Amino acid sequence: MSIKVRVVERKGRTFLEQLYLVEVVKGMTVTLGHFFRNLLDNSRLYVRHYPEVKPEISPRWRGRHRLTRHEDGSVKCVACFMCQTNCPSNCIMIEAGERFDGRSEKMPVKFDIDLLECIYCGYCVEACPMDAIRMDTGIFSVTSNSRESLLIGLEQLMETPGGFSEVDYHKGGG
Amino acid sequence: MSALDILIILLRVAFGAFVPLSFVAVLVWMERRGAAFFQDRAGPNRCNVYGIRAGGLIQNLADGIKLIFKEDIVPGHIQHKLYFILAPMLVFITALLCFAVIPFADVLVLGDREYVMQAVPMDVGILWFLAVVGFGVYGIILAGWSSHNKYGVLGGLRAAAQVISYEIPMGLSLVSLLAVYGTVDLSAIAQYQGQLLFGFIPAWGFVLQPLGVIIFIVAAFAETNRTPFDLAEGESEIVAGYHVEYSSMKFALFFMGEYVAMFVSSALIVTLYFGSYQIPWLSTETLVAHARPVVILLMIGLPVIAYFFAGWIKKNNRTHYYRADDPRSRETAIYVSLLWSLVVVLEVILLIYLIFAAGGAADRILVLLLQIGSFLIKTFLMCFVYVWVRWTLPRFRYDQLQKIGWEKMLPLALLNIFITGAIIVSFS
Amino acid sequence: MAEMVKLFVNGQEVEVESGKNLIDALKVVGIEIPHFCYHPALGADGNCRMCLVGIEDGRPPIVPACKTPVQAGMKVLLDAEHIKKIQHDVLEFELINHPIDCPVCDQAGECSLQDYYMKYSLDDSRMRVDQVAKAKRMDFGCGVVHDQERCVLCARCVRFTRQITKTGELGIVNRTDAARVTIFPGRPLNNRYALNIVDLCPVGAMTSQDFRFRQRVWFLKKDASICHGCSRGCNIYIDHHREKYKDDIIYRFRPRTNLLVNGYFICDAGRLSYKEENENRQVTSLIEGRQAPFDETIAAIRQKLDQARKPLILISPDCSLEQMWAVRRVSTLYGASLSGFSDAYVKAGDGDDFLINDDKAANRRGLELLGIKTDRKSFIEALQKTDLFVNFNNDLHFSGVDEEIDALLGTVQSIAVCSHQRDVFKTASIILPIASYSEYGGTIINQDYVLQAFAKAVVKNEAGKDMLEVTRLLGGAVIDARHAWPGIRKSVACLADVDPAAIPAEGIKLQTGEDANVGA
Amino acid sequence: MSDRSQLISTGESFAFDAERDAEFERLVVRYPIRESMIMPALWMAQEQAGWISAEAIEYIADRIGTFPAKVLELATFYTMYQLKPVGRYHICVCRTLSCWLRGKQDIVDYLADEIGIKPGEMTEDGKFSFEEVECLGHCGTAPVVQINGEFHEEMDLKKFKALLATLT
Repeated sequence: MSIKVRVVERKGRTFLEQLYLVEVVKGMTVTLGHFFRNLLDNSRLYVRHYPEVKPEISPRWRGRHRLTRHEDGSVKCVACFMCQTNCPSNCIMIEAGERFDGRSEKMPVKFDIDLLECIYCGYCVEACPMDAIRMDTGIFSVTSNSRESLLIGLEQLMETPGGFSEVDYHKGGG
Repeated sequence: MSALDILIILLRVAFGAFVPLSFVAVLVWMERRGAAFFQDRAGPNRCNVYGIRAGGLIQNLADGIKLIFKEDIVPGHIQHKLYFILAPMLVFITALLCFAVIPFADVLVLGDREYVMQAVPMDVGILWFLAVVGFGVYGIILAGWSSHNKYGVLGGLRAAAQVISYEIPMGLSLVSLLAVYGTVDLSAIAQYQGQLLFGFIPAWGFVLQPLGVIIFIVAAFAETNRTPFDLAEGESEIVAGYHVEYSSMKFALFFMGEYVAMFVSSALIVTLYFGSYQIPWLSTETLVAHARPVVILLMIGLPVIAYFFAGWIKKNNRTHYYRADDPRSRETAIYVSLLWSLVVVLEVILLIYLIFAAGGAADRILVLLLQIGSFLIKTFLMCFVYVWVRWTLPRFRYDQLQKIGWEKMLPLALLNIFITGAIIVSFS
Repeated sequence: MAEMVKLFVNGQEVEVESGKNLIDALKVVGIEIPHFCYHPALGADGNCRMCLVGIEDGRPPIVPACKTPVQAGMKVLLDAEHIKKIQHDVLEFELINHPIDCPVCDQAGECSLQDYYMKYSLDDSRMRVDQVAKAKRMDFGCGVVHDQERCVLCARCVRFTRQITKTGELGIVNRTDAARVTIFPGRPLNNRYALNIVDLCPVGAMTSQDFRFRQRVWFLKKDASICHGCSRGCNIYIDHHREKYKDDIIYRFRPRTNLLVNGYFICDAGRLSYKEENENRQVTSLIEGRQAPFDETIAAIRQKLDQARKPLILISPDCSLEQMWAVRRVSTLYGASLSGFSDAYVKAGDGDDFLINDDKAANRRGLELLGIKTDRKSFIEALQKTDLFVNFNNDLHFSGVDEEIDALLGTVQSIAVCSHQRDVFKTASIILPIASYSEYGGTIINQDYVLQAFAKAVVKNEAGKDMLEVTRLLGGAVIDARHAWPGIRKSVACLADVDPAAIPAEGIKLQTGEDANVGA
Repeated sequence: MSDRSQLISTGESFAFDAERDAEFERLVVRYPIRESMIMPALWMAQEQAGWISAEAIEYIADRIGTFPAKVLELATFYTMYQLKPVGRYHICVCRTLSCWLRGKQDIVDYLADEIGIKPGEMTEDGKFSFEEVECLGHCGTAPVVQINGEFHEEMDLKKFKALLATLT
């Protein structure tokens, strides 16, 4: 066996430590310090005043998805199913159809993402050969009152604008 | 029995029943706010009625309403529905009953009549407490068992084992304390603590029993199933233990029972070790004798305290980010004006007392009120210790819990009895 | 078994069948030689140059494997540097004008060009000039869509129309980089096997209008089965897939090579018959038009059969051998007369000399061998006498309404055990849904007495029960397909030695008396 | 080479005239298989009409008994078959390797810019038509331009201009 065995010294073997009480009092002093600091001046709390104060999100933050468009507004997606193939949570459901605008032969007729199943891993964005799907909307709060409304379709995905400028997105922020 | 007797009895019972209940709201609020401040967070600060958040107390109202209107589920697999429903009641009622024997002020002497300030005047006081608090764990065991759920049963088992382990050191630490006081009547114990030791140290329990107080407090934590001894709930291992199957108000009863138990055991700790309702160096008779100077001091002190409190409110009750027309400044203005109105009202009452009613029965009632205030403040601080400990210490492992109970607390309690006995024998 | 010869591939000795070319012979032992234009059904053309291999001590040193028959002692080089360079360079040439639109190409995932690129090339293009633009999405007729840009000019499609269908619609026009496959203007594909071109095309130049863009092939589960479209019993692959939240549906049929039955191809009608398996299915049990649970329906049928004086059971000639046996058992049990009357399944004049048969019944030989009467006269006689008519999925209206039989059917109470919603079953008082052939396994015998086995492929969300399960619940003793065989072996002489678990993929040619006579 | 597969349909049926009909019958027996007759037949059709229409190809295919697509293959492969009407002077510029390297592009550009005809087009007056063709087999004297079947070797822009000037 060539595994190096390292003996870690165990803490808490002295009588005082065994007694717990001293250590307990030490710990309680620390927490009480925090308590009074915050009680006397609550502007020093380490909190973000969400939702009034929104967090700063980097352009590479993986928010809700969107489908990008060409300059003329047509969808960039060519329904190649790469995102669906790569999706580990199997939350993308595409139906393809013929495309006649000369950009490509194929386009999505239906493009559903089940946001409840999505794990926001970003593999779909990585897999896309057309830069058609992105997670740069900056929407991090995906909430709804019904399950159905979280199965978002082509329209909704295309309507959502990107949250960042093209330059920032490609730079990756910061 | 005169009308006054009946009135006093009604007031006592009302005090015994409603003070713990209203303290539930305060304690829940304290738990949340305390937890937040210990952890550098803000705590409940959203719920409001017309912009008034009452420092987060409105959140409790919202929770209460939510719990009342939630669906009350009795799972289909439960075979003993009666026990299932009985369990939370048991937990809550036993916790509440404990408070009945705790004196919250000195004996009130009105004319030739004496009124003991306990909900249930009882000579056996402390024994009642031990008996009833031990009964409370049946509620937990029953809940765990009747839930027909592995986690529930495990939670119940843990609670049972834990209570058995800690009843013993608790009882033993009490033995030495009772030897010192020479009585089991809680009223007498409270009165005993009004004395002064060597003429200048208040003869409070924690001075007389420095080791006993530690053992008792630790055991009381275990008895109430509070962190670091809340293994019966153990979210990470057994989900929520005995109340995993409960919902709605049945769950709320467990929840309230826990806080009532916490309040009651705080009250008991205060009664036994921290001078009960006694104000240090000011025994009942001293107060009655010097009622006027005390009131004048109060009249001076109140505005001073109110001034600093108002300053604190103004400093902290504002929005810490840019917000047009901050609604919290309005809220602050309301609080401050309410505070000053209260001060004015109190000053007027005290003034009326000074001019018209000084001396006689009014002095007695004044002292009663002061002592109740003292008792409640002490209990409140003890509750804060509960919260403080909870948000400082992690939960013990089960084997550690038993080890501490049997291998440390029990010998220490026995040692305490020997020392106390030796001292009492040698001094008497 | 053909004669075996020994030769050396990359210095290793292998034993292969003689009389074949290198590609076919080495494929059997698991050695792949890349090729585009060669196809065993179309013969060697030698135009793609992808299969060039080195022959040591031979002259010339480099030969196309498709045109080189194996010889004893031949020393074939596959992994030499110069061979790799040839493969690499051929691919580079192929890819000069290839649009590399794999993401939108239906062939992606089963494309030779893609596979070979990954295996032999992996280089970036060195071309700096614009690619030659050619026509896309050309409708060649018969549901074949052509994309000239993706074409590698292997001419498999052209040879298919000239050699196999002998209709010659396609040709390669122009030369050099302008060369492309096209039809003569105004003369689109017009044959009943045209969709085989889609399978033949090694790249995505030929796509099927029907399957186009419907699903990516790597999602499809490919199960071997037998086409039930006619009595040929062509071997197919059922490509099906269950998409999330949806049902398991079939996307296409593809031919499966079986030289004993269908060779390499299937007809277009058979290929498109997958739609029948998806659509118009009977999914609910009905008693007098009311939806009823399966068990209740079975009980109702049992009761009706028990009460009937002389029930008549009609069985479909599409059923598997085991199902026919089980239904025969049920008919004896209830004292019913059994018929396999299915004249409607014969469409005279529809067949040809290649794959399509007049008889659209998949297992008529099974009926014959099990001794189930199929003639019209006995069926009508039985129908006149009966008071309960139980139809096991036999579509009497297959080729139109038969007035005489319909009139008779109108007079008796009928029960339909059927897989599809059809006119002929509508009048039944009890309708029980069952599985169709993609959803069960069994054996069938084609018109040339080839016994073939097929397995269950599709699992529907609302799966109909196998007919065997229905007969079992009706009191037949046949638990499953395997348990039917002892009885079948006993009653049919030519099946006496057959082990249903050991039927080879290409089937067994049965030696029937009749057949032996024909042979002699 | 431009795409030659877009056939032009005249709308009238095509048939050999009597002389060529007889010629066809005379020639067809020479070959072991009838399909060998495709190229001579295409020549004859082109002689008769000046160019080969879709109908002509169909007629030839029927006459020989082969697939029209097969006739089309040959007609589009060989650039000497004209699949559309040509000008009085049909200019063929070789585009294959030697000619390309030796500067055929100058001539093509000149035709496109100055004369105004791109490969496959004809001037409006019908004087010139122009086509880029595959190797004409005179690589040694590239670039080569063929006008109405006549070869002009070692062309450059100057010589080509001079050549065009001689054509009326």
